[in-house]
Amino acid sequence: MNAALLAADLPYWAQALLRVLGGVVAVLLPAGTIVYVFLFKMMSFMQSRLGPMEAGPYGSMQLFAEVGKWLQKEDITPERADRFIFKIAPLVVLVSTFLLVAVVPFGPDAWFTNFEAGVFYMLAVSSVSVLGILIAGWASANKYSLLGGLRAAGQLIAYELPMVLAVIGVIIQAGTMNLQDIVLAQNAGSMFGWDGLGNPYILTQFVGFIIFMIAVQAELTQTPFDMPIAESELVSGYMTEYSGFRFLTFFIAEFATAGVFSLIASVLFLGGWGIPFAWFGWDTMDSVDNWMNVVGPLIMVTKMMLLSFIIMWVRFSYPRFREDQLQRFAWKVLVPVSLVNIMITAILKVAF
Amino acid sequence: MPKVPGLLKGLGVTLNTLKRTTIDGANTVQYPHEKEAPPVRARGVIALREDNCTSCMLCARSCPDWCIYIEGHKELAPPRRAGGKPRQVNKLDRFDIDYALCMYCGICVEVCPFDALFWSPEYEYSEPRIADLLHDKVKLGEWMETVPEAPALEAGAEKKGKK
Amino acid sequence: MSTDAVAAIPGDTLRERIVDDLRSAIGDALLDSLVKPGDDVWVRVRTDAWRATGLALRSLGFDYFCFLSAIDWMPSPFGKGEDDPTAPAPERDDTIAQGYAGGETRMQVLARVVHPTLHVGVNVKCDVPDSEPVVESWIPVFAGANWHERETHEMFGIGFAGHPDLRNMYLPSDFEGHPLRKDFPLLARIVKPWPGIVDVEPLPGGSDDEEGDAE
Amino acid sequence: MTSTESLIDRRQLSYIAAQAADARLNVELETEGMTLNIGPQHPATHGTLRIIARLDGEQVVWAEPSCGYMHRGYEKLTEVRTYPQVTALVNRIDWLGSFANEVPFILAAEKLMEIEAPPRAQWIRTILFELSRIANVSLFLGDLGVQMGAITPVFMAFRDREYVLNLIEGATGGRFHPNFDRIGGLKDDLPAGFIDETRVVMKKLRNFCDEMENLLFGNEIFQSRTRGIGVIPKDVAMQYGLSGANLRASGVDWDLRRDQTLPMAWNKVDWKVWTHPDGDSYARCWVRLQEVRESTRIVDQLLDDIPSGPVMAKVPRIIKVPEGEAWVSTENPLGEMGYYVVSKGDLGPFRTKIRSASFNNISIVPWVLKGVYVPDIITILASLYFILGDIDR
Repeated sequence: MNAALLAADLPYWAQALLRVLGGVVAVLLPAGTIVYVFLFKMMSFMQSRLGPMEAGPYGSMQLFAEVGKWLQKEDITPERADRFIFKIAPLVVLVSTFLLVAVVPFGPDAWFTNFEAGVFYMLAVSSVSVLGILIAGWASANKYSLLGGLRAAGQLIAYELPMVLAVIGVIIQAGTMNLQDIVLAQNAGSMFGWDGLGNPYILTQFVGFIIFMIAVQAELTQTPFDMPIAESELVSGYMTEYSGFRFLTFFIAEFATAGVFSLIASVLFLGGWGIPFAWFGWDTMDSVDNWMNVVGPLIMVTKMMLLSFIIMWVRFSYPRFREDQLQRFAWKVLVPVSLVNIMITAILKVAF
Repeated sequence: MPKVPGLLKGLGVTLNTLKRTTIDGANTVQYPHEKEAPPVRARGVIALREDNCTSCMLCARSCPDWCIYIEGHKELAPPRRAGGKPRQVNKLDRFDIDYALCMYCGICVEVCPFDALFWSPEYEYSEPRIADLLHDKVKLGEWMETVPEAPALEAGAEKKGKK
Repeated sequence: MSTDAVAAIPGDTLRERIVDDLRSAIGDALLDSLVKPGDDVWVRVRTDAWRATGLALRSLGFDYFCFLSAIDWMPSPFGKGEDDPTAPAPERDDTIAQGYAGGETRMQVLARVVHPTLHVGVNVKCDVPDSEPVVESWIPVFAGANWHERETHEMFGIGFAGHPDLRNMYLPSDFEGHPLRKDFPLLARIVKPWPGIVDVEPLPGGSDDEEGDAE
Repeated sequence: MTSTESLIDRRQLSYIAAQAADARLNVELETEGMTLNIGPQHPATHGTLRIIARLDGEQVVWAEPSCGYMHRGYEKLTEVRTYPQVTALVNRIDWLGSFANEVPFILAAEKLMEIEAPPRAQWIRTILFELSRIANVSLFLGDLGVQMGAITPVFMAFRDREYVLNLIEGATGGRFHPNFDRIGGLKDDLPAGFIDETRVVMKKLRNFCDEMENLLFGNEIFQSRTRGIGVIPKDVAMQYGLSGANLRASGVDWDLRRDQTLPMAWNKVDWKVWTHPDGDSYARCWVRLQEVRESTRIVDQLLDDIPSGPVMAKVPRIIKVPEGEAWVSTENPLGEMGYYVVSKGDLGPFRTKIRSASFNNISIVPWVLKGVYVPDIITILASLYFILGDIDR
């Protein structure tokens, strides 16, 4: 993408426009794919049914039918809601997803922005969605929504820490916070002198990966950590009062965030867009062939699908925790384990 | 039980079901395109054989929901044997079942002494208007085509003269 | 496994012994009793001994509270709602006849408690005074009686002295009348005439006794 | 299984939590309470039960169910109906285990008439009774998952319950409201092929139980959500008249199928009454799971030796039940379901007291919900297992 753009030497506005379009594609395409493949089909198959079959072949157009349905629905605002905040809340959630995708590298030159503190930015921006959820819960003037919003806030804050701590292991190992360099470090690296697979951190940072995925699950409010939504107790929690387009926004944000977090996890732990550089004799970023800009995003999508499969699989299989159990789990298990993980990583880093 | 297996077993169950659905097909039926045949005894809709009905009112009286409406009059019919007296028969004017009230208990079919009422497993007669659920004797007569034979009984059952 | 337990199921001697035990516990407050062979046991106690009976039964080991309700012995003045509205109202017997273990009042409270290890139950009845339909609450004896007494209060209008909260359970709080009393009409059967009233129109001028109804 | 000491500890903890919740109201630094109205339309109430809960944070200080949204007045309706008409009515009380509702009423009427159904009818009654128990409780197992956020179990439950419902429909003609029981026997005999099909289905159901055990009961999250939650001690359970699996989960070895002589076929086969000492939500669910297994065993054994013969005793065509009173209760899927029938020698009962299991089971809710968290309201309600029609009648 960007390599082509730079070669064409487009004016700034055109580049900006293309980036925005690319960002929209990078958010909506994974979201749509996840919804169709996992939510509609995989979940149904796991429950001995076929899922939507009427709209399009094998129901493939169902998502568009759903979008059309939601757009037709009335946009209801509760009488006692705080109107302005109520209305912008879904957008806040969605915007954080768009901001997240901005730092994800898709290929050696295919990225939207490439700056040094990528990981830091990513962790910072991902918590913006909490704000959106919290104000959605508060502004709805509904007790269920309020409980949902408060649960979301408590839960997401509790899980931010393990997530950060899990990523620190990666940062220590890679020696950089630039996501592109993390990809490079994984693919050009070697494990104990053997470079046949590069050095994907899922192998060397396995504990970190598990903690990161658990934290992602909680961050996404997917079962077993879906207490803020909790259909059977809080009747969809902070989303209770939303309808029509605003609900759709929440819905898109939910699955787009799942996609984006899978992308980030694949960058951090699975080697991102890269394949082990040793296979092709590359050693630095510059020596990577240009066709990786096309193949790279495909590799990314494959890895994303793999990770979202795991996220969704867990979601469809498990019951949910209780809020206090989750907090206990976060603070008493995940945080200490990830601290130990950091310590060991640091010691090993210094030792080798 | 150690900590992990419980969680992993759960994942195994869903994955197995996923595999089974992919290979053996789903347990669901794509309704408007394919239909499951209801069992022979299914109580779907009540059919009326008008010729057998003597408008004796037994069904209307035993209906717990009061959803059967019968009106009739008596008239003379030609004698059974040649040279006999003309018979007096009850002629049915109106026989309505209000399926909006009916609770499908089957008492009317059971009490009918002349085999005029039958159960049919037909079920696709929903109506957008509730008043259309009142089936008159013509419509009830049309259901007669869908009435199946009574099923064979399981081994050990006492053979009955009836049916 | 199951057959052993069945063999241990108690007989009528046990039931008679229970009545005797109860009589020795509450004295002459036990007004009447009936042990139906192979079936069940009924006792009727004095109204003022209602709670004492419960306590006595608990101390005899009847720990399991089954239900509490009431019976209105007055025959319904409305019949089954199958009368012809145009015809004059039919004559109905309105004598109040109580069932097992007798009784003197129109309404009786009925409760059942069960012995959890002997697997034998006792049906306890007590008369509810017609003038002031109040009996003692059983909540101090069985906490579970709470809802049953609320239901009975709502359905029969029987008060329970000592019950903390006799709100309606089912009906709106401003509902008037007590639906399970026999003199409360079942409107569904009154607003609509019975379809079975109509008879087949006779042949004009003819006699109608030939090949008549199958009834 | 957990030892008795840990049970006592947990019980104490739950009491302490409840008392703490009580006490917090009086503490000076009291946070502002909130009244949460759960229902009447709420996914966790299987219908329209409303629970008013006063909360302190997420902890319940006080809770009170408010029912009546589905009161249909069956006790009044039975007074204007004849005995055959009442069976069509009562199988709508607990609509998931409908055949089981008919049996105690019919047995009560038969007791008053002093007749008994022929052995073949008794056998078939028992089979259908257990089938409706399986259909009912297997849905409970699936629904349990939904209440706790697992969406898959309920679909599996619907999938496998379907086989049982097909059997019931094939035999009786009604999926949910069989109305198959008659005074003196059954409406009809079984259709050909029923026995073989039932055997196949029972295997599937046992497989379903294994799946549920792996998917739900073995799951550590599920266990942490249910163990030690909503503990009902034995004596409290008895006082409130809890019955069925709820009572057995509190350690009371009591099953009306075994502990009374009814003209049914339960005592002809070998089966086990499952109990659990803990009395918590997990125990209640676990006992029910075992009961489904046990029911499939009962059905299998009954199918082996159904006696041949008629399915209907000699009864007059117009049934008048002699004067008297009778109480019959059976161990229904939800618990003890009984009918106190008062007859005046008429075509219909003079008065019928319907003692339904859920009414008693739910009356303990204000007691047991004290001091729990909001999510536990849902699991406790789910594990107590009620059907709205069975509460309100």
